Amino acid sequence: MDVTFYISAAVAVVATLAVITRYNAVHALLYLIVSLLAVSLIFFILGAPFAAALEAIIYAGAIMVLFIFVIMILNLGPQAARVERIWLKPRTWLGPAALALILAGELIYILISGGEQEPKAGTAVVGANEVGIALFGPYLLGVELASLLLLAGLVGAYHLGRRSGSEGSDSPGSGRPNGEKV
Amino acid sequence: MASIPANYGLLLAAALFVLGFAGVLARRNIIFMLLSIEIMVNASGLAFVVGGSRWRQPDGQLMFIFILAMAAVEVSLGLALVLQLYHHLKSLDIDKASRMKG
Amino acid sequence: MSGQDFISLLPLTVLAATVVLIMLAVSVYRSHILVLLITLAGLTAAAAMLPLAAGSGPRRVTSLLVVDGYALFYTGVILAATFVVAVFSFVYLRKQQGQQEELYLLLLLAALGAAVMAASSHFASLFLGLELLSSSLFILIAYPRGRLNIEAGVKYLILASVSTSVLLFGMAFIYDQTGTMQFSRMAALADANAGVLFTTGLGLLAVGLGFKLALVPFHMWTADVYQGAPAPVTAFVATVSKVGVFALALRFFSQVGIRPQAHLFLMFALIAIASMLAGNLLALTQDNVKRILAYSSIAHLGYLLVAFLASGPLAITAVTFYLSAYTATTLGAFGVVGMTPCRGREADAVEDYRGLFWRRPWLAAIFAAMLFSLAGIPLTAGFIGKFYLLDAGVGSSLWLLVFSLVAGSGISLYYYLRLVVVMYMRPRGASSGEATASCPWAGSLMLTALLAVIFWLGVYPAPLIDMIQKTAALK
Amino acid sequence: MLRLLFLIPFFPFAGFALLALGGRRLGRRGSAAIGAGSVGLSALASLALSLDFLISPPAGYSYSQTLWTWMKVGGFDPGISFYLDALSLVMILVISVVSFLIHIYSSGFMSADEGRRRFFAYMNLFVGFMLTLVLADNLVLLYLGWEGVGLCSYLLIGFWYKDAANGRAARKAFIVTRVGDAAMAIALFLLFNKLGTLQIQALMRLASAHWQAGSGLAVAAAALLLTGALGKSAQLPLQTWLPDAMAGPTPVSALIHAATMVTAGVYLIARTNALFSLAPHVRLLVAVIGAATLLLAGFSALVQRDIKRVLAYSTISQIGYMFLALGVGAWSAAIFHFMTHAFFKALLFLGAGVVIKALGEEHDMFRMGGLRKQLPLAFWTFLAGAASLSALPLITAGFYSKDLILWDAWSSASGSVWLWAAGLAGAFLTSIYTFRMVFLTFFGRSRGRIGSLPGFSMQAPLVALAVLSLAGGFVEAPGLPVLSRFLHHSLPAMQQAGSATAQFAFGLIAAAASLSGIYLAYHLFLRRPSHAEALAASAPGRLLHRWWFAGWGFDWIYERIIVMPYTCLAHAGKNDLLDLIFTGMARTAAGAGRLLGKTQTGRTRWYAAGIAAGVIVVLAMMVNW
Amino acid sequence: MILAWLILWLLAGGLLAWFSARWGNAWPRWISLITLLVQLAALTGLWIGFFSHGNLAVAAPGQWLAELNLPWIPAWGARFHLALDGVGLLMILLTSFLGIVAVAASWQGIQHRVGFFHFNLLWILAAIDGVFLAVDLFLFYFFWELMLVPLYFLIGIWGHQNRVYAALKFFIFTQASSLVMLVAILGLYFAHANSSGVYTFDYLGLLGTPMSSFTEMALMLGFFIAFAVKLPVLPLHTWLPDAHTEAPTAGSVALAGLVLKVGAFGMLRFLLPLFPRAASDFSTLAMSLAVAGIIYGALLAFSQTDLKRMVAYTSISHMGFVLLGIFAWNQLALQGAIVIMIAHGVSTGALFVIVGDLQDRIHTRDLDRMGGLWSVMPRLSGAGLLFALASLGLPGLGNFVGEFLVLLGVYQVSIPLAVLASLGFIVSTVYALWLVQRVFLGRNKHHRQLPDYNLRESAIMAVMIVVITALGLYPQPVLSTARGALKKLGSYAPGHHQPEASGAVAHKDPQAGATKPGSGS
Repeated sequence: MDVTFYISAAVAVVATLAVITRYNAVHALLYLIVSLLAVSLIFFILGAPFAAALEAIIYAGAIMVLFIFVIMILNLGPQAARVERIWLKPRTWLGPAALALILAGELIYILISGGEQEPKAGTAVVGANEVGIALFGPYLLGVELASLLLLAGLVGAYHLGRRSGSEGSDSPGSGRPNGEKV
Repeated sequence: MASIPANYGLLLAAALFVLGFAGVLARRNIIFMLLSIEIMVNASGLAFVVGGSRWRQPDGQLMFIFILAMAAVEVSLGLALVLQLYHHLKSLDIDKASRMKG
Repeated sequence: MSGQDFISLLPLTVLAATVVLIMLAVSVYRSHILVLLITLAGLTAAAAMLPLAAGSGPRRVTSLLVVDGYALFYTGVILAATFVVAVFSFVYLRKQQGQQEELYLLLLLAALGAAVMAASSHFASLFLGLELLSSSLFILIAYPRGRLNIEAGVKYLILASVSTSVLLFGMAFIYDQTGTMQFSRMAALADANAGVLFTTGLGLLAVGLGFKLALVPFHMWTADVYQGAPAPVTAFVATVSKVGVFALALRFFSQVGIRPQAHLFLMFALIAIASMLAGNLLALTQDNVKRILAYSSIAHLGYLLVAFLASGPLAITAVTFYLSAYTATTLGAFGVVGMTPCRGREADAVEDYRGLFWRRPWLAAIFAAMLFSLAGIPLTAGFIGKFYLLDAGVGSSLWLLVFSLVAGSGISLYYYLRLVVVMYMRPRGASSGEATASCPWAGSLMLTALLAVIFWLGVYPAPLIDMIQKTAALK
Repeated sequence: MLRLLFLIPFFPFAGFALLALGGRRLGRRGSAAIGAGSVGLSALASLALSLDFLISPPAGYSYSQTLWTWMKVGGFDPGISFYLDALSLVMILVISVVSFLIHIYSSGFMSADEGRRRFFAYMNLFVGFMLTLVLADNLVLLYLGWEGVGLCSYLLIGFWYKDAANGRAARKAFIVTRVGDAAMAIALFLLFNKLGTLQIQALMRLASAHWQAGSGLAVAAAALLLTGALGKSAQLPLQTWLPDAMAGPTPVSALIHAATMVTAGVYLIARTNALFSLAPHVRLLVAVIGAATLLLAGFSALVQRDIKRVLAYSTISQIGYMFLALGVGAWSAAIFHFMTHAFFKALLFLGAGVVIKALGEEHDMFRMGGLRKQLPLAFWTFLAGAASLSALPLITAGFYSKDLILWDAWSSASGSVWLWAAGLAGAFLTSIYTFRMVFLTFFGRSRGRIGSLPGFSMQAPLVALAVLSLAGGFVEAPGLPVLSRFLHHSLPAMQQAGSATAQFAFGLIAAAASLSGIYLAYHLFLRRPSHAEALAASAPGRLLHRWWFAGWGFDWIYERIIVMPYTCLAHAGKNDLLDLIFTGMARTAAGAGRLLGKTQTGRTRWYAAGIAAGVIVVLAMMVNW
Repeated sequence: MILAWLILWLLAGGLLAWFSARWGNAWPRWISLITLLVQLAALTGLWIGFFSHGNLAVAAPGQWLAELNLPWIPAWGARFHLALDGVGLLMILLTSFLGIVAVAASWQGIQHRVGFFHFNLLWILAAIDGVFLAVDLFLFYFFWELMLVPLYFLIGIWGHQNRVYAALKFFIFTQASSLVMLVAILGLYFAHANSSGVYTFDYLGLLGTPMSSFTEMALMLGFFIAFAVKLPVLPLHTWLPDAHTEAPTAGSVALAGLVLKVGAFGMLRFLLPLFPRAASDFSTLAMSLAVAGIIYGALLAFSQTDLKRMVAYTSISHMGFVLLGIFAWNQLALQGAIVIMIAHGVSTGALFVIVGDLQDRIHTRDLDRMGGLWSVMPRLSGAGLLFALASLGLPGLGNFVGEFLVLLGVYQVSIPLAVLASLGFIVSTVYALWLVQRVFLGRNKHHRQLPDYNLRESAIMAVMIVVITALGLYPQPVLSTARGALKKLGSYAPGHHQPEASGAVAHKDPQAGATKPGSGS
């Protein structure tokens, strides 16, 4: 099983790398789904089957579909990929890569210097049953809050998604026509 | 069952997190930025699950569920904003959305 | 959950119920003023529940929330601020086309998120409260859907999401190390088991919260978002969201303890100094009022960190008082910004205020009072607040921080006074005599009330201090 | 009767107040009447008081009167209080009488000037301060009078304020004397702090009791007081202001810059003689300065063209005599010379005033001449004054006083042959320049018609002063020292070492010097003017002429080492260089703000990078520290 | 309770003046004038009362002429505690007097927003009175800061061309420095609490707080900086010329006459008693700064071409004497400092009024455009001359008494400093005469016809002349009033062995004088 972990981990990392480097949005999205599935597998290995299932169903399934919708709405085809190629020159990577490498170095150093920790992960399965009991026990209020959070998302998406009057122009309430200094 | 040192799980999470972060920094296309953010969020969720697994508690997974909810909200709002922004800018270039500065 | 628990939760419950009520009302009959009234009534009702909740004593409600005097006091501040923002929003939006009712719904949700944060004792509630707040804010900032609104909303969304992931990552690290997400248990483990993951986690957590508080170096979004958001929402961002997050940070870090952890302390100290200096310096050369206030808010949060780092009961009362005073003052300032007439847009350029005193004396006087309060001049709440902060800082011998505070305040005088000066200058040319339309009475009333609060706190702060000491003391 | 002492300074002050507040209502006659009348009342009071004092002398030959306590802080409690003794009595008599005469003269002299009300106000104020000065019972009040007369001198020198040169002369006078005053103030601090009082009599007693002769403190105090006296009395090296002070109206020169104020230094030293006795070195310094000043000023007077400047240098020179006398301990001789000098110098100035006015503001002697026919009264009175100044033997007051000083310079225990020789040379010079002036002005060819003739109000004082200049000396004839005896109630007698025969012999020498000087003047400026011109045209003659004419170049040096550096410094610092510190700070802050503002690019990715950097720093801190 | 009324009366008068402006511009003026006259009358009555009851001699700590002590912010131990002593009484009298002068001097000059102007003026005075009365450090700080805002408005709204810059600079200087003082106040508060366990801002309570010498010095410096900015002391003075120059006449009068005094008063009331050892360690430096200020101010005054700026620099010079007197810390010098404070208030105040009147007439402050004004305005010029003379320390006028006493006292402490400060006599003559020359004397080139002083203006000047002369010839009432308070102050001096006037030493010990060589010259 350990080997599975390492393989999945490798897949996840490679797929993620592909996500952030692809020019075509749909390709990137597919790689992301691969990555998410790999993570889902890791959840399973770590003894969290419920989380694994949600990862696959909701994340890889539902949320990514939203992206696809938007990509379709915006009609990001090969044309967009060309633009993307211009935007994402190798030189662009210098700064982000440097920052990311330093950050990664630090995190790796921290995690390794933390030493072998006991207990190890993935030694027991925490199933859907336990999760459900906790969810509607001590975390009941959390669920309620999460529902309100989703409500906020709903209302917000509804409001923002509406195509109404304020065509283009700078609507009142947002500073000068051009935000430059006066 | 496998017994993986918790650190390894976290290392993976960290790697994904950093990759996501790099994506946010590097990509000018807002869609890609949102994708990168999803990677970061997902990495955090992974870290929680690792913790839950290590302590054999459901709490880690619960946090993951909440994160999932949040990710859903964020993506929906984010994409709604992207549409609006595209409506205004006729472009997905985040760097163009920099009228306010100084 | 027992019956007592329900009583303790009543303020939050009422708030949530108001949200539902509004939703129902909107689905039946859309009316701007009706929704406003429901909102105000809901807020009032929630506030009325506070004594009731306080009556049942400090209570832990499940592992997620703890409803004690501290939480209730901050909830009170949040409710009051939201009340004011709701009225400002009404004044601000009343002339605009389209559906404005969702705004109140989101306001209430955001307030709920902030209140949850103030009461949270668990990572889950922290996270959910924070998200409830931020998600509502994404929309509120972009609410009028103008170009700049959207731009601000997108920026805030992206950056906030990044910072939230950092925060989550930090929480995960802590959870990984300690095996618990409850603050109190974590605190018990912190001393014995302060491994590297734990401290790293605290650091990442601080980054996440620091972003929300707009501390240097996570401050860069502030000015753009303040500028892009409609004025009432800016007021909300500047007050309620900060109050909620700071309340949480104070509770969390005073339970975990900062002072024993030298590097954490050092980090906060550096952040505080950088915030005080950078905030004030950035504001110096600004010509946009909202940006000035944004940068000044960075500095103010830096000031707050001084007392925050002082820790101890004195620090908690100091922070609480300052936040209350700051809330009232900032609301007033943005209220004026939102109500100053300016040819169909927001009056956010310094030039727009030229000669305001001679056109709209009352509005200008209020703005001047608010600016003086921000600058910490006597007779205003800001003076007592700043005094309190220094009190805490000096009491803990944080000399470097104290002197940064002094230096920062010195610099800040320039831009506050510059605004005041502009208002008292003779209007340039006769053409500026536009829009002498009277201020809507609701807005005026609110501003006057805020002015009264500012002066009351500035002249006779004893009752509030007393109340804070009695109720808001963290054990 | 003595209780009315305060009236003596009061009248002039009251006159000043009336004139200052009276406004235009007073009119031409009113101003003059108040101005002269108040001083007249004061003179009258002085006379009455003197009589009373002489007839029924108060206990200890002194009387003091305290009006009120000025300021009382702990042991420091100077009062507004007056002290009358032989010395101050002589002083007030001379001052009030001469002032009165000059006021009378002024009522004629200034009658056409539009500023006469102001003029009389200042003059009255001056007299009030001068009387306060000499009557003061303590050094603080004396200082008040001291500064007050300085002020009035300033105001009157610059009386014709429309000419900037007058203002310059006036400022110079005030500032230079203030240099001395500052030193005097320090002397006061020293005396009070060491002796605990500034009441003059007590001070002198305490000083004598506590300090040994030659002790450092006594030397310091005396030296500082001397500096004050040097400034006010225009002695070396602070003499430069007096010649310029002639810019004021002529009566002012007569009153302030000849008869009264400039002798205040003499009075001060005489008043504090006990202190100077404790500091023999300083006393010697007084004598040396006196001797040097009288010579230097004598030479300068020799080459002046302006009649008033001749008189001014002559005044410096004559006060040099007084200092010489003080320096050798001949206190009463100094006061005697002060008195006679007041008479004849006032007379000379007033006479010069008549001449100048008659010629329409002409000051240059070389453009005068032959006036003795046109202005006979002025000529004769002027001649009387000149004779007195040149110490024409036997018939002039000046002879007696100068002779006494020369004799004392020789015969005093602290005198010396050098001092005597200097005095003698000075006397010789005096008669040369005096009669040079007389010959140039009144003899020779007449050069045109004269303007106005003096009226009665101008003539009467001339006559009165002429009489005093001639007869005033008999109060102290050799063998009948009435004045000295009287003054010895206040001033210690001098230790004499010399016989009456010797004194007679020295008198003869002095007389010879005076007469030969007159003759030389006659030879050079009347009989053979070509000789004088040839002398002046020779190379050393030209050099000396220029050097002396410029008052030995003191002005030139002061201009370069004090005035110019000060003004340069002031103008260099005009914009307050210290402000640069703060404007610099402000600029730095604004610059830093702008620099930081550059980080606010408005680009989301950049902001995210900021967060990333923050995270990196935070992590680094968490791990390594 | 009378003490609270002193302040409330002015606050109420100010509000009334503001609101009365809607009935006409004359209303605020009369209301302010009457308010101040009533206050001055009441204070004078009070003063005479103290004299006749012999109350002024109170010298023990904790004894006041009048006191009011109410709870305010119990959580901090801050109380609304006002108390009056002799020095405070003098300062409040000065405040009322100059207040009246300021109102009278602005009678015609201010035509714009008259109500708000008088509101600000009265509130400044009220806050200044508060500073003179507060004996709770927090309350003191409260009033200390409160005075800035109305003054800021006064300069910023009714000032001259460069008013905004001047007002900002003034405000930032004073506010930033007083924040430092605030830190020091808190430091003292905690130092006291650490040693006694009592949290209080009470002046009497905080006296004698045990501290390490480093702490004491640091806290003392905190106070010193704030007071030094107000006073002003040399390197911190640069706000003053700008503020004084740009302020309207009333503002200049208030600034020079009162605000500067507040700094000196703070030193007397708080700095010396609270930190006696540090203050005496610091005294040489402080006095050196004072001497530098005396010379520097006079030097720069001489070189100015703006008349008002010139007068402003003379203030720096004069206040140097005050600082000198305060840090010499003996009765003579302290009394002298008090007298200078009052005399400077009157004389410089009068000069500013004159400059204001001149500006109203000839619309410039440039010395190059003046000259010879005596010929057209003898009354104004006469007054100008007199106050210029007061400024150079002419005996018989108030300033002399103060300067003389200060130097007399300083001489006991440091002979070289006294000697250097005496140079002030000379340099002040230079600038004062230069002023007179440039403005009033010389040839009148520019202004043929100008109105001389009218009755109102003459009356202001007459009153001020009477006061400055009275102060010069009979300063005793002032000295007596201050004596009790200053004796008390003297008793805080470290190694307190203040002889009445140390000259007395020589009486007892003839050798004392002889052994120490006097190096006066």
